[in-house]
Amino acid sequence: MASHLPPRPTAQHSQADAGGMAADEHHHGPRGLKRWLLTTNHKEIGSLYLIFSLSMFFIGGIFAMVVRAELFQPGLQLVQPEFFNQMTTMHGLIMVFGAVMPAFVGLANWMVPLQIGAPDMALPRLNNFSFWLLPVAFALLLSTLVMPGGAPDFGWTFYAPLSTTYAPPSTTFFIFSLHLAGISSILGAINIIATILNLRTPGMRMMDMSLFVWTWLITAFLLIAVMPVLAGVITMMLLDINFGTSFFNAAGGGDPVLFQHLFWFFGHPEVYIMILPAFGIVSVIIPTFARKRLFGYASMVYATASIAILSFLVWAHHMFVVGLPLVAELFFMYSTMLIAVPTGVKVFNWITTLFRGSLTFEPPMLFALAFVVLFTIGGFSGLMLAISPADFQYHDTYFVVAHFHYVLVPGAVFAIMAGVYYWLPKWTGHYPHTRLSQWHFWLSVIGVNLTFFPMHFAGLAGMPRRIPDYALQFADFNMITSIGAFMFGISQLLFVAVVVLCVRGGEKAPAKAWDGAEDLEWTVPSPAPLHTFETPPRFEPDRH
Amino acid sequence: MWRVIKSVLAAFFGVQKESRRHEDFSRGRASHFIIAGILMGLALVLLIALVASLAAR
Amino acid sequence: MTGQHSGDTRKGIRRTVARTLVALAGMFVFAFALVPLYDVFCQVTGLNGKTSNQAQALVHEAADQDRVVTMQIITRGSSGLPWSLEAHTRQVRVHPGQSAEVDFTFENLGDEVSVARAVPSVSPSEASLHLRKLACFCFQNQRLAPGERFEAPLVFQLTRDLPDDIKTVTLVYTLYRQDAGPSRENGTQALGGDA
Amino acid sequence: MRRVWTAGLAACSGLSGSVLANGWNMPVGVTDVSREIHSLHMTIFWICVVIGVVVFGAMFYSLFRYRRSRGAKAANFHEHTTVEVIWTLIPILILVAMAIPATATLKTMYDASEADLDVMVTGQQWRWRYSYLGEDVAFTSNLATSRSQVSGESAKDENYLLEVDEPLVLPVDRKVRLLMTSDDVIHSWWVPDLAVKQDAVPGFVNENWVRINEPGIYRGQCAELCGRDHAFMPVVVRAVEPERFDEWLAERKEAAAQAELGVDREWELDELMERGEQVYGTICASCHQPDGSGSPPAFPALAGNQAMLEDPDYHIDTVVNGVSGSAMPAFRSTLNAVELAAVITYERNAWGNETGEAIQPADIAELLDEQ
Repeated sequence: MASHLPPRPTAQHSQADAGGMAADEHHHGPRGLKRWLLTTNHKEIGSLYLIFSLSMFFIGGIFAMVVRAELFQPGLQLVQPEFFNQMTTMHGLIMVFGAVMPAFVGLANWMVPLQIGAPDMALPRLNNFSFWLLPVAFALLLSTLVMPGGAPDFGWTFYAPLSTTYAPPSTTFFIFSLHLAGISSILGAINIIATILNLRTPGMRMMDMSLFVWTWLITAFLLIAVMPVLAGVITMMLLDINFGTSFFNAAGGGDPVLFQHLFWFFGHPEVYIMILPAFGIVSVIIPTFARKRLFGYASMVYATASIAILSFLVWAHHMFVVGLPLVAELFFMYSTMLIAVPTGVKVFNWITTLFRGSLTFEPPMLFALAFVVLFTIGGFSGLMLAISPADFQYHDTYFVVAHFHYVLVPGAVFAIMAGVYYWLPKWTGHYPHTRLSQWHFWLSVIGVNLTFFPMHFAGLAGMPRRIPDYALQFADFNMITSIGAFMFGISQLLFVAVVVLCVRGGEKAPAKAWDGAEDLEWTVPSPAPLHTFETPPRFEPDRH
Repeated sequence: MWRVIKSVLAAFFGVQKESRRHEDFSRGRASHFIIAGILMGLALVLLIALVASLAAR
Repeated sequence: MTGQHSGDTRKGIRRTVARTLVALAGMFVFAFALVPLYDVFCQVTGLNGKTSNQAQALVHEAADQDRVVTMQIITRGSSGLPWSLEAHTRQVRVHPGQSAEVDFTFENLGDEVSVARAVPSVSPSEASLHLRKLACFCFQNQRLAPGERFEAPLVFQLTRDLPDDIKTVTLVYTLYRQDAGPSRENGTQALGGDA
Repeated sequence: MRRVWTAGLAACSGLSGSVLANGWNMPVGVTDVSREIHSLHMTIFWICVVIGVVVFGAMFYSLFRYRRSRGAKAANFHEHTTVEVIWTLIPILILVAMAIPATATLKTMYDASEADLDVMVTGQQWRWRYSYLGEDVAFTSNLATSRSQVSGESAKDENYLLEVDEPLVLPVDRKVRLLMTSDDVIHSWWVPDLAVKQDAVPGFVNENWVRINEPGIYRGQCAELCGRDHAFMPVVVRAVEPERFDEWLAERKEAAAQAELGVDREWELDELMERGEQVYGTICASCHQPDGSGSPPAFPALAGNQAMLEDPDYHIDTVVNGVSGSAMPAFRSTLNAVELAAVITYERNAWGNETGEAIQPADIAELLDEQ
């Protein structure tokens, strides 16, 4: 496929529009470190978010490598169980709150103003603050690794009472760092909502916005709705641990199961917070490289809204074996199955967009297509997990681990990478190195499937999750998984190489870097100057 | 009012016509959609709960 | 950069931010409101086998002589509390509608005064809706001196609307310490202590 | 192909043939419910496969047929309400078709009819305790795999990590009601062949039931993360014919009575040390370490612990009653008087703790009996 890439659009046929011609000169801010500390520019903050997210992706990845190295063979070889539990917990927390969510916020910072023709985010100083909360939060979280008693070791879902009465002393710091990360997300969400609702260029209606902007708007509302619930839950934990309340302690009239209800009332929408912007990115990339408008734009918007609403009604499907009454099991089984409908609509729309298009397979498209296939596989296992009686067998096994890694790694992470490849020409003015990107893609796809596909078998055969050592019949699956994980992990170094090379040089990209691209960001020069759209661009409706 | 209900229904269903959504977003007020959305969300909860309790018999 | 926006836009942004902040505060309060809501929900639906923690009135209805339900009673201790709790009867067969009494003995086997409470749980959880406790020691804390014994009754009724398919109801009491625990001077040296 | 893979992997892992994967799928199991769940699982799996073939077929057809390198020109359509309504309705119908058998199976699993035997299952970090309600038989079931197998010093047995010192014995063809609860954190009792997985929540009871069709030994594990040794608390169920079960139950009652007799005699220090070392190894060593060094701060050292050595009553109280709000459980109901006396004696005389004191089972029994 690789060698048949079409010729790139040439520089002349896509001169930047007048609106995008803002010059770089009038940047008089501080230089050096201080410039980055104090910046209020959406592009610089976007880059900071993305760099932060990439470093967290590697730190969380190293933790995953420790886990996989220990699980390479049965028996305990490298680490002790208590450290193993800290690794799985930190891996989950860092990947969810430190890698995936900040990456999407970074992409939103960069691209939402560019896609709606706004000069910057609505609240630039707040934007700076919400970014700098993150390094503080995660430095604090990582520092728990060297505290006496070790880091949090109760899984990223931190079920009480393991995370309260039986938790290590560092739990208070964990709660504090999660509060900071939560505040950062909330502020980011407020900013994104304010930007999208108020700063669209004249003439752009809501239904003219790109799908990426739409999905982020809905995601931001989800964040506003559920991050306070997370804050509430961890505050209750804090009170239980340090002030003798008993929200989750049966001894004082509390209920450990209440913790799970509250956590998953946050947790399930949180899952969609991590996937809706991915839907948006893919919905932008596929039409570009199919050179055909997105099929069912309106349905896509409505399906996203539908998924967001339903996500509040399904939380207890994570708790099918906790002892729910029959009616509750049925309710949550039915409501969960319903989510398959709007999700299916999205997949059908993407495929119909491909149908009778004029397809090319540049790196962003490769990742977007892998997203569609592999996310759908994750959707299938999700449907199986929704069937409550069968979930009595699947629950808390590697089948679940396989499921959510399929939707999060080749799902959310691949979409982020697709977005990065897609917008790198806009950010740096250079195309990413094609060969290297293709190597990165194929090694990632093979690595991801080698890692996560055998997990389905291990789970069905009876392997519980979160164990440092396992019975002999799971040995083969685990060895393949570990080999795949190392392969996937190492191939991400290629991603860094591609990005670094692209920043430093490479084939020059014109303003409109991809010939099928339609959105406003392609009307400003590449690389995008620091200030864009200081006078709102003209927008002709009905591009969509 | 009927238009608002129909549009919100379409959102639950996940399918909407291009022409219709143009109308939604040029004419409707956001608050109407939000209120209708919440009410119909509740209606959906009750409907699923009803089906579940009938099935549990 | 708000400075660059026109007055209308600035007002719009301020309004949006104000609204989202209200929504945020609302959701935070809602999270805490979920705790009592959950308790109410549990009591209405019988979720999780929680029983009322107040004495309930007897429902006056004739006992259903055609139906017999086994009521199992299990008592459990918990760590850090040198007490025993024994039910005088471990199993009673009752007709729905009829009220019955089971006696329990608490005893403090330790050498210090301690306070504890027996926390109930019912299985199947649906049955908790139909289990009415007319008198129970589980409504309050018990305080026992070293070696003190204390007898207390549980008077309960399984109402006739108990679903037909329920043949056995299990009521478990777990004794939990409610005071700070033993006052050891070298607490950090404690054997199982959390330091 | 699969053989080559597994053989190759087995070779490089240096393990015996037992490593060859024997299960790729959910076990069919040995109860009616497990069979139903398995067939539900397979039905939904095949439905997903069919949908996958159709969807991915259409996708890959488009990917090959409409490539620009083959001269494809993009068409210009972007909505079609009828098609969209159809592909929304068809999944709804498929889902309804899935929900019907799933609902039926779920109702079977929630059947609350009278059981022939009630067993209370209590999770405790990190072991299971089983008590046969109304039968006065109760025991603890601990991991039986040796630490040297875990560390790799000795070869791993066939049932590595899935063997216990005392399995739960259940009769076949009788309905057994399982009541679950926990002493500390949430555990989850799971045996795949029985299709029973139920959380054990501290302070609350859950129930599930099982009617086993075939005698045999069925193995499972704790499924909910419960702390450090979560991987090391297996479940083993030995299902036997009802007559054999009744015999076994009678034997257990007899054995319990015999143990009572041993309480009254005077025990020698050596005898207690020997018995205590066994008990320590199965119960205490996982936290306080085989050499008594503990892993502070959560699990204090016992070797050279002055507070414990100076005050035998404190030592006894801690072991018998546990420490509230910590990982130290009360062993009052888990161990009998002989075991308690032996393990306390052992802790007071091992690893350089040379008190020379023998704690007599009779004294412990007196303490427990007041209870």
